Amino acid sequence: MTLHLSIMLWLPLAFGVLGLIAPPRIAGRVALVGSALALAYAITYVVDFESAAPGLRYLTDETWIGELGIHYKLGIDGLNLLLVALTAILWFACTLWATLDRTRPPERPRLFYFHLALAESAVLGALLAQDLALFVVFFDLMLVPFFFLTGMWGGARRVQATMKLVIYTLVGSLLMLTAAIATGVLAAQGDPALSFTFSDLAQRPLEESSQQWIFLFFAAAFLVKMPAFPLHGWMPDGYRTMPLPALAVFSGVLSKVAAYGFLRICLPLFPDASEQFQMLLLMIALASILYGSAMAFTTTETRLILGYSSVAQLGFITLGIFALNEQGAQGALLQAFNHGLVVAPAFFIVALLAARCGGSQDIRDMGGVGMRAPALASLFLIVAFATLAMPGSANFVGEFYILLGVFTEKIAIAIVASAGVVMAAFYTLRLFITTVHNRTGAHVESRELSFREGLVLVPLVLLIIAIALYPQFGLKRSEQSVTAVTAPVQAGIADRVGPGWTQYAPLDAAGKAEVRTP
Amino acid sequence: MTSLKLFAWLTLLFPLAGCVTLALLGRRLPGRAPGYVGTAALALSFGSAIATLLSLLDQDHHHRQVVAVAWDYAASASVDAQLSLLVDPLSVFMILVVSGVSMLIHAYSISYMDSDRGYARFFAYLNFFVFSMLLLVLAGNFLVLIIGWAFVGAASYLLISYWYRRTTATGAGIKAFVINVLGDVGLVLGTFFIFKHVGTLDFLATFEKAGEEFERGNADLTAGCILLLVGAFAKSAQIPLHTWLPDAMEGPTPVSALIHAATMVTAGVYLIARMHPLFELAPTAADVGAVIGCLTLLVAGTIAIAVTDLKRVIAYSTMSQIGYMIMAVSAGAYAAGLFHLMTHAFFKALLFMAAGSVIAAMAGQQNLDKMGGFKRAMPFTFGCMVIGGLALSGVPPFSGFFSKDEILLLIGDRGGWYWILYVAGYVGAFLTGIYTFRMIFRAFLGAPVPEARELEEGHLHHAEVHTNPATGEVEDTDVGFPGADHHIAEREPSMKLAMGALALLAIAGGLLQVPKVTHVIDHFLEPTFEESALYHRELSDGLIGFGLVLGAVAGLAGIAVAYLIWVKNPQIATRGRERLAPLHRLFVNKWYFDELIDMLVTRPALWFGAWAQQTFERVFVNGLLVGGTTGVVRAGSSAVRAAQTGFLRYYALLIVVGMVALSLYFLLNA
Amino acid sequence: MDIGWFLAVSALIFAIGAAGVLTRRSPLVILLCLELMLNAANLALIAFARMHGNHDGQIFAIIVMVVAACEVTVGLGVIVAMQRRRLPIDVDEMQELQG
Amino acid sequence: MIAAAAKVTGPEIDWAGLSPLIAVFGGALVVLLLGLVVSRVARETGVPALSIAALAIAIGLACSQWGEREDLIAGALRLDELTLVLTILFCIAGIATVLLSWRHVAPREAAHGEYHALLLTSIAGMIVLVAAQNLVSVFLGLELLSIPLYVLCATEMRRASSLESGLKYLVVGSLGSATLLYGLAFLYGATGSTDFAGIATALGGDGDLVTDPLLLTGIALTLVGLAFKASVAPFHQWTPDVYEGAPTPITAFMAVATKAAAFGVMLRLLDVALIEAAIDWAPPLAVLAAITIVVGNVGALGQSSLKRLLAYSSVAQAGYMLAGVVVASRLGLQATVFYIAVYLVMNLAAFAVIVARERETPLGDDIASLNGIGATRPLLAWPMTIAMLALAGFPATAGFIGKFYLIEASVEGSYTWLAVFIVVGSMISLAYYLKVIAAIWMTPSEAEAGDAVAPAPLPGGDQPVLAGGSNEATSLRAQGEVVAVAVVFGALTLILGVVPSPLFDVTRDVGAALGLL
Repeated sequence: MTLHLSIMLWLPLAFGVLGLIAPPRIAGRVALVGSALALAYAITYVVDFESAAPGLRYLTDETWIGELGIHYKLGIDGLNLLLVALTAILWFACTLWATLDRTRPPERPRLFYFHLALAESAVLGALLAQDLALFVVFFDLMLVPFFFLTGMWGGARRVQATMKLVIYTLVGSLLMLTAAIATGVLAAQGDPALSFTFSDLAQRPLEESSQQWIFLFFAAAFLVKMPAFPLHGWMPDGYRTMPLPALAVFSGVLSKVAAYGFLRICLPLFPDASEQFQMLLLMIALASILYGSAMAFTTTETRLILGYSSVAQLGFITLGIFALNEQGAQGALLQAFNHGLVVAPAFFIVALLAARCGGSQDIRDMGGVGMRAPALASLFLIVAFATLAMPGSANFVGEFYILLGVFTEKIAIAIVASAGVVMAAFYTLRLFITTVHNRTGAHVESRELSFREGLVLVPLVLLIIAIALYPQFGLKRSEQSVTAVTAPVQAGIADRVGPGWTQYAPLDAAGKAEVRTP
Repeated sequence: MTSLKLFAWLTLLFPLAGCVTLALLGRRLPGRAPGYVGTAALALSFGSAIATLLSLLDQDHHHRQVVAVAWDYAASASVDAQLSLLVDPLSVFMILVVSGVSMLIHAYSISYMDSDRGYARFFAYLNFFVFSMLLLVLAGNFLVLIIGWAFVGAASYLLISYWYRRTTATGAGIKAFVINVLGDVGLVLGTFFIFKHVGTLDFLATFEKAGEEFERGNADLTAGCILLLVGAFAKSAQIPLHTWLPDAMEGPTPVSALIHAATMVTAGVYLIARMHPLFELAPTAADVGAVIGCLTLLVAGTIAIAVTDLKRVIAYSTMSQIGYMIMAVSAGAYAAGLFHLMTHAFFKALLFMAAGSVIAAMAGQQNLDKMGGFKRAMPFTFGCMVIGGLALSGVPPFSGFFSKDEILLLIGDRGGWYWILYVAGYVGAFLTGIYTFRMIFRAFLGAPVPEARELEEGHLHHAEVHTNPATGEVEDTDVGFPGADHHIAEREPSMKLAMGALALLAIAGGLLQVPKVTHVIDHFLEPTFEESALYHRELSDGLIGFGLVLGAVAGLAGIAVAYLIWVKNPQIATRGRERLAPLHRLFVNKWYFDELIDMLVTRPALWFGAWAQQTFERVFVNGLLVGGTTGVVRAGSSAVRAAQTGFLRYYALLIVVGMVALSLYFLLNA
Repeated sequence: MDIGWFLAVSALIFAIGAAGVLTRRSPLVILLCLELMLNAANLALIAFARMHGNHDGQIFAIIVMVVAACEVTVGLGVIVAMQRRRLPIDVDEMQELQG
Repeated sequence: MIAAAAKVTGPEIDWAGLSPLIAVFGGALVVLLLGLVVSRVARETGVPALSIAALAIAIGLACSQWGEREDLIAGALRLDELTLVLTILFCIAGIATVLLSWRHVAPREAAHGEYHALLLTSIAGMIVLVAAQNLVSVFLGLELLSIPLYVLCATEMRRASSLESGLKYLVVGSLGSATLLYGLAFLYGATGSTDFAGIATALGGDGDLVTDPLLLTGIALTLVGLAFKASVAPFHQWTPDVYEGAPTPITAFMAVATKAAAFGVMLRLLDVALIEAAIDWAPPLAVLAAITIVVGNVGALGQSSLKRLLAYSSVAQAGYMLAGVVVASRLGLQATVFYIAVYLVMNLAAFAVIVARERETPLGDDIASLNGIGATRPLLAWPMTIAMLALAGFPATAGFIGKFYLIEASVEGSYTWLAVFIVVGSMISLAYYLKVIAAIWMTPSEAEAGDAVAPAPLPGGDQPVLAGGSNEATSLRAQGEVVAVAVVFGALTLILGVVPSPLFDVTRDVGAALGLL
């Protein structure tokens, strides 16, 4: 029972509030300190996390609302460790970016940084929460600051965009609210003590019928937040108009919280339903991969290319999760971390490119930046290669695990999904070439990236390289928890009758599928 | 033992170090310094490769397979992915060839790229490529192999689009990269099929387990191997994944020499050789490889006769030569295939260097039609070209002769339907002779073109304005294409040296493995292929004799034909072109492979994208999902507000109605 | 005499009152009709009181009368106020508030 | 004879138990008298101050009696936690209303004394209503609460819409109470008792009474009457019109207090007297709740008048609360009470801001009046934002906890589909609540945007002028009390969202008081 997690969780918000009363000039720096401290905390967690031991670290468990059985329970384990680190890293980077942006600093900075900090606290809360109701609280709370960030500091048509974004994503979250409450209530039937903590809920499995609709409600929430095809309607408008720091963290972290939700909630609490709807989710994931890629290589707006590419990437992550085996989940988790780490700098770079061609987001106006900005070009190259999951990058390891996991479960899907890898190569390089290479665009005046911009970008890229050299770092830490999560579902799968058409079954010489019997 | 591992790592790390150094402070280095740094790195690498060889030879003949593990790369969830190298005769053979040839080409590039603004960048890329290639051949398990595999793809992409202001170059780059990624995916899926059974990624462990896990002809294994072949084909430009290679000639000539002739494109050959235990268990897959290789060598040969771009001729000849190798290793002639790989590396690099020299003299112009009569202007280059050509067309006693013929001998020895390949091989040899010397004759003999004459006077021709031969758009010399003052082999010692060295190797390289006389390669590679059934075969003297003669004849005949058509009386060529118009069109258009792929793959994908973009997104995602729901809600809202008329009596009415309804409900329920 | 009859009558009155509220346009008449409805309830109450033989119903009825008086008074007050402001004394004219 | 008369003994009355009621009534009388004083100060400051005092005293007395449970006046009224907590809520609402109308035109037009006296009387009526455990006192309380409101609605006599709303409310309201009365009569007829306990025992006595048409009709008509007061669809239609027409402080009062009273009596009547007949009334009530949720939320879309918007939103909220009543369980009861309290807090904050802006801008209660106050008037912007987020049910606000509680109750009472309706309603509601927030933070104020944000043409062109008193609009008079109300209740919304435990303790006691389950 320690306070560490609570401190880390509320630090950013505390500093954000401080920033509200601080003079506007230094509001940004105050918020920066907050996120820096959170980052320091995160680093210490990652460092002294001994992977061998299972279970939750730094457990905090207080009763928040006894009558409703809601606990203020926080904890870290292999599932959320890396994502917490990712959150801290990206928020620090984005806050730094915003504070260093001398050309167009946000007006009304105090509010801006307050909302940014509030968002960080909310996200950390959602990741750390070990109580279903608490998770829901933070999950919905995440949206509030982004509503303001988009609506107040966004670009053109920001109000409509932010409305669409919030309503669209909250539709899912509210369904999830009902589902969560139902989980708690139905689980508590019989014994009076109502409780929403994951540990208790895991003890009291629901019967299959209620598992089903509850699972679907949760899935709706998570799929919208990711976003997954065809629930990505809010994404284009939102991505077009969001202010850059917000966008970077939104695309980098919030989508991962959804993926994390699947791992943390759906698999362990609704194993039967997870197995039942495995095919549905796999299909959605597959559709997201193909559709996202297709959109990414036809659209010409840089932000949307990245946006749709994340749709595809999140598709891969979902695919891994619903392989419902250890490899898939491991890959999904690693990939979640990697994608967050990669997409944020990508958005920064895209913003720099836009700044270099008169604010246009359209790749047709860009080109030839690499000539005068070799450093920017090289950074972009590395990021691009990581984005397309070039072997040798940690992203590749993630996708390798994901595909391997799916392959062992549903071979056909794995093979189709791998088409997404090829498409990724195409649209990512297309983005790189049309912006950095080729003839210089009409209104492009290419500048090397300034020291300030480098200050944010270079460390992130170095981090990408580091994790690429040693992805084991992540896998090792998550392995224990992932096994714990996938085990119950695996148990369910084990007594499945025979392989279906997509079911992997080793073939004998005659080419007949031999039925796996446990 | 440890020294062996150490040297292997060093071989790998020197190029990497060079690359990083050049990347970080290359632009600060003066003049040609980056070139020297890069070359030095390669020299060191080559040195340690030799050291590796020596310390491997110290090992007892049957313990020459050493695995060097650096650290756990991604080992969890019962996936054993370590960062491990496998040092065995095969990999050592490969690193020797790769680092050796690369070193020479680096030396050549020192002068060739001298005038280019991106000098440091060039050598950084080149070093990175060599590092990747060495990683590929030293890989100790599938994951590392795939990494190296993709890295060389990336390097080749970077070098193809090295002159990145050329839209043709960037286009060629992306094409090459995407096709290579396709290969990677094939490799990955193939790995899955195999991993699924053997449960390990490590090569040696896999080969051990393969024996008991798979019975001969297991369907999964076959599928896996075929997918591996997809990877091999993509890298080695085999039909139908070859279309990127000709376009890759957009890169600077040394790049073509190094990557697209000597080293990278032979990776497929290496892969099949490395996986031979699996392929021998999956004969079907092996046969697929052999057949495709055979097809490629023929198709490429025919195209090479028709195209007029100097570098593309060589590129297609590369394709066809790799066809030989793929055919060889798939058919079980491992040593022969690798032997040909080596000799081909020598003479093909040589040919490209010579071509580069000519192109330089033509100030970037690559069209054969515009060339001619360089013989007197560039005797040295001419000499090299001829040596390379003879080796390529397999004229005794040049290296190509021995290597190619050994392949065909072993295939012929397989008997059965393999005799088709056997025959096709000799047809290919004949074609080789024709197109090789067509190229040489047209470039060097005949009436000297103005550029040649200028060169004879001793001053080098410069185009006043450089245009892209493909699109005709004016070159953007910002990125240094093709350089204000460029050099040709005649003048530059470093280039001369590199070409001279390769020339000697091209001549004498064949002596390593003369049938019945020397068995250096056979013997050296033996440990790798120890338990291979196909490896140890004794050929009948008759077959050998017949084969050697036939090979020599085929080559010489080709040369003779070329001489007849393009030197003796050139109108034959024109007449032939009219006579066989459709055939010629087919060859010139490269058998319409580009068009085919465009129709089958690119168009549908783009169409789907456009459809998703314009139709689906608008109609379904925004229209139905978003618009639909909001529409319903809006309609409801307007309905409710319409009901809110403001008429008092209307409200009262509604209350009464509601009241009645409710009471009725109650009464009826009772 | 059967309680049914009393109830029938009271229901009838209630209905008449309701109908009046729905059909008449003058607030005054509407107030009268409301009175009718209340008194219908009173009749029912008294009848029930007799039926059950206790006095609660009758007390209830008396209180209702008082309340009804207050209601009407207030209503008249409002109507007077409207009259003062020269507003039309017609419920159908009152639809400034709607939507 | 005289002696005999002297012998007559009325029911024994516990004055202490009645004390809050008496305080309010007394306050009303004193205020009425003070209103006749000549001195302007005495009228304009003394009267409000005195009424606040009276309400404060009532609150104090109510708190002092916490925990006592007894019948008053021969069982006509019931003193228990439900009565007390609602009494407190009414008084709080009353105080807020007095503060909001401190400088409002309404009390000046209808002399201060009468205005406040009526307000206090209405509160007294509410107290009677929620304390009532006898059909007679139910009706009495209802009328005592309604009749003053009819007048209060019409107090801005110079404004046609005010009178209109008054008369509409009167007519429709009387119709409602007539229906209720008829229903009560039938209940009495069916059970032979006007006493809740008596009714309950009668119902408990023999099973077949539950299906007696007389009883059923009675319940139906009673429900209609109560539903009308609680503005449950389809009996809600008076709500938007009356809310819009009435003086804003009175709107606020009606929105929070009347609804609270209606639900208070509903809880007592249904969960005590008619609990045995739950199988009869629960299902139809659930349907009504669903309809209400949908109608309210849908109707609020695209409203440009804040008062109207909140009127519809209050309809929707009534639907949510009804869900708590439907399940007829202890949890549901507690959830409803909890939500009533939360709802009061949220709405008062919102209405305070509206009042303030009515005076500061010529736009009246149009949404445009909020444009850009995020930059100019943070003290108004934040409470409004919080209130809207809370009404929409965002976490970290009291609204979220309330909704959570209600959903939990309905799921537990196996009315999951109703819970789904609640969240669907919340989804729709986002559209208009967020629109308000967007106006506050994301739309340039008319100061910045110049005449870009012209006052939208409202029904009755001169309405805004009279609604808010454009005479104040020109001179931004200080209005500390209004801002204070806004800030206090805004803060309260947030605090209850984070530390709701005290409120939970109260509701637990209430649940125990009604002692079902």
